[in-house]
Amino acid sequence: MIEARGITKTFGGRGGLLGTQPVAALRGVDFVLPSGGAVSFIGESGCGKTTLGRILCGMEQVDSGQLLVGGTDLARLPQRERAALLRRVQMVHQDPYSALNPTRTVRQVLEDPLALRARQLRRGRDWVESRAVELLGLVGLDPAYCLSLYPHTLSGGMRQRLVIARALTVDPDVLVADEAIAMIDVSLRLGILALLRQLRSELGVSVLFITHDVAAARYVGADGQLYVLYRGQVVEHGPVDAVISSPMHPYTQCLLSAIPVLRGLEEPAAEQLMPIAGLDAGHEPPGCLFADRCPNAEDDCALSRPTLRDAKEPGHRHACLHPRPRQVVAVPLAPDARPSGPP
Amino acid sequence: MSPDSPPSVKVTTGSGKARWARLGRRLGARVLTGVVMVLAVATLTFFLVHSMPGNPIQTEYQTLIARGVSPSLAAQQVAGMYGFVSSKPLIDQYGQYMWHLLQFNLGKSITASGEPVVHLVLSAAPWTIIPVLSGLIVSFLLGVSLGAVAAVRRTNRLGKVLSVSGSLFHGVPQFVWAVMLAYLFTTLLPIFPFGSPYNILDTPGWNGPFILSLVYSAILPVLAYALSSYGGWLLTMRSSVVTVLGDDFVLAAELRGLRPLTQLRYVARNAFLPLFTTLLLSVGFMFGGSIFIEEVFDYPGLGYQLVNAVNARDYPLMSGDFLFITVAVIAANILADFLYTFIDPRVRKAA
Amino acid sequence: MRTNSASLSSPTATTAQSVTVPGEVPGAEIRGLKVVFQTPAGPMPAVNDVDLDLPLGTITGLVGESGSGKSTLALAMMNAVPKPGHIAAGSIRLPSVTDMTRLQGKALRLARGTALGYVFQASQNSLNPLKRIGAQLLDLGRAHGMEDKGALLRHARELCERMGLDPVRTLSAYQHELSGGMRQRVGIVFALILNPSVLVLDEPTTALDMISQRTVLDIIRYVQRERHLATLIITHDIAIVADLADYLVVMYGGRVVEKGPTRHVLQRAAHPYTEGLIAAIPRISGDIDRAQPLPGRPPDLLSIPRQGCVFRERCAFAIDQCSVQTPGLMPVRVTRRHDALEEDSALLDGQVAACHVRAPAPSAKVST
Amino acid sequence: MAVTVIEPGLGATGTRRPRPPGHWQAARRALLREPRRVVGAAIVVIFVVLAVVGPFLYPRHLAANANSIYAPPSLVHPLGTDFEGTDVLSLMVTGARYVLVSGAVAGAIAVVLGALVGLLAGYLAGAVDWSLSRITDFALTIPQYPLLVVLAAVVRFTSPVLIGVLLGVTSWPGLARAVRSQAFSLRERPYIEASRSLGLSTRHVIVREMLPNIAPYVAMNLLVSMIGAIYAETGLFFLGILPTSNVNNWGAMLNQAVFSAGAIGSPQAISYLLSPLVAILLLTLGIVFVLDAVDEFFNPRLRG
Repeated sequence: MIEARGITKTFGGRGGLLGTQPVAALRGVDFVLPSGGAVSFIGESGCGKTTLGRILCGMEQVDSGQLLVGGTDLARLPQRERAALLRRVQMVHQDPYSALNPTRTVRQVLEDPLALRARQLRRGRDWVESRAVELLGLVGLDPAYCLSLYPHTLSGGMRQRLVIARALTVDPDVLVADEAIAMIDVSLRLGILALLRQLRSELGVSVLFITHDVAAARYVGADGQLYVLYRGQVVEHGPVDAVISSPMHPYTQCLLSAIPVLRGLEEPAAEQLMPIAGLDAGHEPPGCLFADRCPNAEDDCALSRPTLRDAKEPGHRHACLHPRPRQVVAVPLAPDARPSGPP
Repeated sequence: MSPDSPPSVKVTTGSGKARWARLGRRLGARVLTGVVMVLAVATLTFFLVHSMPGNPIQTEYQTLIARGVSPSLAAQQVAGMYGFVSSKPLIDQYGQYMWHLLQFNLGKSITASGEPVVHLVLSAAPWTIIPVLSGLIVSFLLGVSLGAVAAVRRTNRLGKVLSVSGSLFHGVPQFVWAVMLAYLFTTLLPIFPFGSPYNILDTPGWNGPFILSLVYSAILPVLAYALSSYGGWLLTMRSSVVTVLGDDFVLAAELRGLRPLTQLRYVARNAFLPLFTTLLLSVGFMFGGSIFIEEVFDYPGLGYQLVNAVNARDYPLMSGDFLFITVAVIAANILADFLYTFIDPRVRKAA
Repeated sequence: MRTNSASLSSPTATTAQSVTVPGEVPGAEIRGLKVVFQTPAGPMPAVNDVDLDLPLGTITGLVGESGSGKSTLALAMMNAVPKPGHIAAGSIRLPSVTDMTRLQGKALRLARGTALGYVFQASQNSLNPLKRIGAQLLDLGRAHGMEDKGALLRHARELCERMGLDPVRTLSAYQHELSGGMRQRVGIVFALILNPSVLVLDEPTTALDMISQRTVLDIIRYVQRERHLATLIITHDIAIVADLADYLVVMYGGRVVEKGPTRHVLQRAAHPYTEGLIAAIPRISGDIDRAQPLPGRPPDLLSIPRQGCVFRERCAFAIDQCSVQTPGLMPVRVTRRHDALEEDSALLDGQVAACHVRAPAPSAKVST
Repeated sequence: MAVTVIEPGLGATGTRRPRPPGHWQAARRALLREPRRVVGAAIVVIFVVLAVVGPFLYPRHLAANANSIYAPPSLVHPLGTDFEGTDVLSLMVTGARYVLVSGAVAGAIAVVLGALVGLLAGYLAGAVDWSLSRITDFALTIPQYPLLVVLAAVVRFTSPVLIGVLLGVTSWPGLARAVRSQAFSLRERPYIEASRSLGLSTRHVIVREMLPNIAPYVAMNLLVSMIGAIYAETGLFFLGILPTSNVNNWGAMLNQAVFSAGAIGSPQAISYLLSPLVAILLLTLGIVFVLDAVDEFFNPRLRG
């Protein structure tokens, strides 16, 4: 559905009177998001994952590289058609509070884009109204209760469902979910993730999941691919469970080691890795970008920058000169060891 | 297994030299913009004068001809007054006007019998600048401190009275202040002199009685400036303090048990910062107000001169005054912007 | 019902030998705390009848969603409940303060920071943006009568070093020159500089990414070990404290619904809310579909039920009694086999829950 | 312990909350919350009524009476008389319309221009923003009163509407800048981004999504611009920059009082001189109190 080839994006770096330091947000990112599939991007804040999402939704332009939506190269299209094509990619924002206009009711939020859609499909006003009700039902909101409300009366979880319903008004092929559960109450998070999963299976919508929560990525797209971004570069990617269970790149290993262990329910891994330094985004090394923080760096790491190469499993690739697989995530205790509650 | 110490992180503080270079660039860019603006205002003035009803330049030329002056001499005289020769095409006249402007030549006044406009403007300037600045300082100090009180006490009576007083003072126009003060303190309660910037019986110069009479006569105008801008400062400071009081660090300072005085200092400094830019920007507003205040108190400043020039149709003097006032405002803007980078560490870095 | 919970909550588990539970020296004791907010619809309790013990040398994780009252509880510990609210009842005893709720004026100001160190939820912005960090630390020291500048700065440098911060550069930096993770560490330095014995951290890792979160949690862990503090970590994410806390306290709708040793609460959550919360955590390994969403939504201040169980509207096990009678905290009894947990059975009485179904009162009928 | 009764509709459903009250209702509540706001609104209404009906109450040309110059307030002349013996109250009442008409015109023009320029610059960004912002900066730099004085020498002002147009055209930049910065931050809001990526038209985004969010601010500025224009106009008349003969308004009254009739030096003229001043003060007071209510209505943070 979406194919990215060597997407590059650099911010700042203007010369002249008010010169600023350029910051590379994306350095030649390739990935393929198949129809109905899922791709997850994980990484620290500032690794470029948000920029990637914004590029896919047409809110930013790439500096170089190709972005193909449904097999068509966006750059080759005239403005109008590009906008139409990008409409098939919709964003689910991180903050459901600022993603909804406080002055528009739930009905207006849905019916504005639906009216546009109705014109395309040559449908009438009735269709707009029934579709709004249908979409609310699909995302698990009660239309009778919601339709005339303003967003501020809804809870975070309900708002996020509404945001998803709004994205669905244009029948998108792809949903880009950027930290879509970060600001939602924990007891409601899984509900949103389950909804995304349900939309994948029921509507065949592809999901690009951007998060720092690996477990959430796994829940939504366990059958898809996991990409690890570090300072704009994909340092490792592969099938979700392959990357989680035998990560090759030390950065991936550090990320996975940082996941808290549910003591009593999970057995911590024997080995864990932590970076030896904090992120210094101002420093642009000639060699591996992670070398200055890598606990396993060797002398040659600072000299040449590794590119993606194949790991053992098919489709699993990493960009490390001295890879060593480590099992760093906790494993669940056998279900038997966990007695159920009292009757 | 957790490591014994967390990974160390680097603190990036702006290095000295690069910072100065950035500041220099910023200042350069601002000055450049300012020069462009001055030129634009000059252009505006030129075309305004040119669209004056009955074309004053042509009228002046005709008057001279009628008085029996030869056409070439008349043209020369007109050129001397306005800085451009009327018979040439507009674009040439404009070019000449701007060229004279770059040499600080604003032409000659019509009413003041051929006195260069630059001299007249410069001699009027101190009569405006000194009272304006004094009034500004008085109102700023008063408004800012009372504004802080009004914000801190915003729930009780004192705060409400203060902020209503601020709105009221802010709302009342300058000429009303001037007339009220003049009527109250020179007619109903005649404790201040009226109608002259100093006692005409004293000899002008550096002598005690003269300076004393200057100060004495300046009290009412300064008071008028101060009263008309006090309310604005109070309101701005109040809303700035209210905003800062909602910031997280203020609650944090309280919950860490900092002294009330320290907390107040934290709030005051953060609230004060945005006002600093406004302080210099308000110079423009005050200069505008000089028109009314000087007119009421017969104070021979720029505003008084401007109004008289307009009434007497002395266009060279009028455009000279207007240009000077605008340049002063632009200069204050640049100064404000530049100084701000020094007092706010955040801008200092981002500059 | 007040007496029920009070008598049961004080930790009597002196038999504890587990390494995670060191000797329980009284640190902070909260008794019968009730915080009420005045709203247009009348007074609303945000924190209701809460008893909590924070023994020295232990970490307690307080878990709750928005509207659970956890942040209000934290502010109440500083006697700093914001305006339409006030502490209506209860007491808060700290090692050096008899009752925080009774302090006022200068005594309260001095107690804040010295008796109890507080790391703010918004630590990202908890410092004066116009003042260097070192200067603000000196302000803090001076406010609490520490006139020895040199000693204070030495202590600050030492703390910075322990947090992995370059002391010289950090102390001479402005807040905006620090990253999110660094600000959080500086927040901890500010909380510890006056050597309090109780440390409260409100959402210490919100807005941090995984690695910074882990670093901050590690710092909390060894600062705790070094200083033998009574630490309270307030969080919405049970996973964050699962690895770190000795005790878990779960709040819902202003009430404590379950508490006990972390391992027990996680393994054998008794309250349906705790159980649902744990079940709703997506796992990094194992069967994906084991994670189950929790239906409904948490109540806000206006919709907290005044009577009966606060969770009953979302509860699959609710019985008639739940809407009539507010359940008190009762010891959790395991009636089914627990062979695999034999070594932990001695600690069973440390876990209590407020649920008519899962932890019924000994005598079935308790008058309200 | 007292038994608490579950309030109907609150505890029972748990999730249902009443809809927010309508804007009119909220505005009324804000107004009625403090008595002084009601007083303020009453003052403003009285002035508006005077402006509308005032000129019909008196003859077109007010009678002068050489026998009672600077008469003190009396039953016949509640506010005394002026230097020609004309009744001051009648001058005041008939003068209100002139000022309020230009004020309304000026306020409307300033707000429409300011909001339009600000919204376009803020929303379209890029080159449009750059050029509009430069124009705004430029216009903002020129002090308004001196510019008006100079313009008054160029343009012949014959009607209050024309003056209003001029005042409006010179006073939009402040609002434009403020609206621009608001529009700029709105533009970055996810909900605006979402509307654009859903393919909604620019017009829809500006009119339906952004405008309602800045409407309160604009509404407040309408009031502020109007009062500003009224004062600017009165001031220009006061200075004599605008021709005062044959016009009847407060500024012209003050001009004659101060500069030609010498009332400022005459203690007997107190009611004549003070009447326009007090009228301006009263109007200011009224507007301040009304703005106080408007402020609370839109800016809950200041409620304290």
